[in-house]
Amino acid sequence: MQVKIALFGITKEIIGSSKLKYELGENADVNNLLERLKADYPALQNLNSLLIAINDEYAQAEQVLSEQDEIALIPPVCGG
Amino acid sequence: MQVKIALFGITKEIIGSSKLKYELGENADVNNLLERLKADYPALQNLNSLLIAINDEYAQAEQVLSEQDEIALIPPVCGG
Amino acid sequence: MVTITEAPINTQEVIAAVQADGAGAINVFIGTVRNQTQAKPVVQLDFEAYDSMAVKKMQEIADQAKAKWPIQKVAVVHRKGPLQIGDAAVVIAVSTPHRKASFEACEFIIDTLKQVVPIWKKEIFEDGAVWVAAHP
Amino acid sequence: MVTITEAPINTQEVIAAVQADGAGAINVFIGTVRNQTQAKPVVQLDFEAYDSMAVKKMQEIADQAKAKWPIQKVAVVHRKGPLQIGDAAVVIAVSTPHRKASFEACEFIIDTLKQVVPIWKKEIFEDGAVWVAAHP
Repeated sequence: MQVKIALFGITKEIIGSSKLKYELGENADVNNLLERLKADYPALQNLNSLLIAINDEYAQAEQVLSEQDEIALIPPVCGG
Repeated sequence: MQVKIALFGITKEIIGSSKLKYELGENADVNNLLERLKADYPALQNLNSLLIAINDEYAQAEQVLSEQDEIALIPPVCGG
Repeated sequence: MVTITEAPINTQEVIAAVQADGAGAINVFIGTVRNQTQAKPVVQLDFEAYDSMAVKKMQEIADQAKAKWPIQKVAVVHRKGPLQIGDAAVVIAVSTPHRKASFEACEFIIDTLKQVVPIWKKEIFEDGAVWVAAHP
Repeated sequence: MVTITEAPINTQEVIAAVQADGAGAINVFIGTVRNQTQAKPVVQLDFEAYDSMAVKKMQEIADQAKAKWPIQKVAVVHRKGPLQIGDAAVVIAVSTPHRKASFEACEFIIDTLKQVVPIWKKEIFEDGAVWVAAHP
């Protein structure tokens, strides 16, 4: 399946785009996606934290992805 | 000596005026004044607290009064 | 800015008074007139102040706060006279480099103000009036 | 009122949004852009937000605060885009019957916002820029 990932802040700079399309195996979960991303973009490994949001909610490592999900990569937040 | 006492809030209502002139013996202190006031206006005895300010500062019980002092009677405060 | 006023307090002006380039945080406390006290409807509030001493005490409290926290600027404005429901009776603003100190200092100032500043509040009900905190 | 905006935040409007006849206290927190960070001069700040999720998380935090304290009304407004020294990045206002809860709830909201709301801050110096908190 193909997922679209929204990128923000430093992850946008590391990956060089505000959106990313990614081919994943069926039943790929959040962990699989994070591993792939860290392998393809090693600079992501240096971040304080890296989370995945699915449909505006922080996702657990085992949550399975689907093509319809709105997926976002969340580097360390710092509002306020 | 004669002292002038400024009155506020409930003490102004109890005494029925915003200013009071009082004859005191020489070397009268804060305690003497409070005792006299509570004797002359017994309703003052029912207050949660009753303090004397001299020249814009809370006074100690033994502080001696003088005619030049700006004296005020301070019932329980409740700003804010 | 430490004052007593009979005019409505301009909150924006009080906040502007504590703006500072070195401040990352501003905490503002606004004490407003509630429509009830202990479940009894309040019609109006009357504040009376011993102006000269009140301003002196408010300034002392501001100085105490400055000694305890790294405050950039502080402003304390108290209103007196008749106030209606919703009116601001007091506005306190504190600016600090980081946020925690702004909360602590602002709360210290309002807590201490209520204990020592010679200002009195009369609550006016439909059927009478009472000087707040006067009696046990 | 829980929003993200690119326009300057109107603090007076945010405060007006939490006015309530049953409120005796309003606490307001304003996060402003400091002229330095760890002693290094800051020229400008850029805030980026994942808008839909950020608003959802801000609303969740406001709801959590309402469950913990007797809040009358709450408002949370965060700005994004380029900000200059002194600009307000976030304004939070909470109204409660009594003052202690207003301080506690407002501090809870800003503390939690900084931990979970997907907003990012880039500090721009004379000689470079850094995404705050990104690296150990």
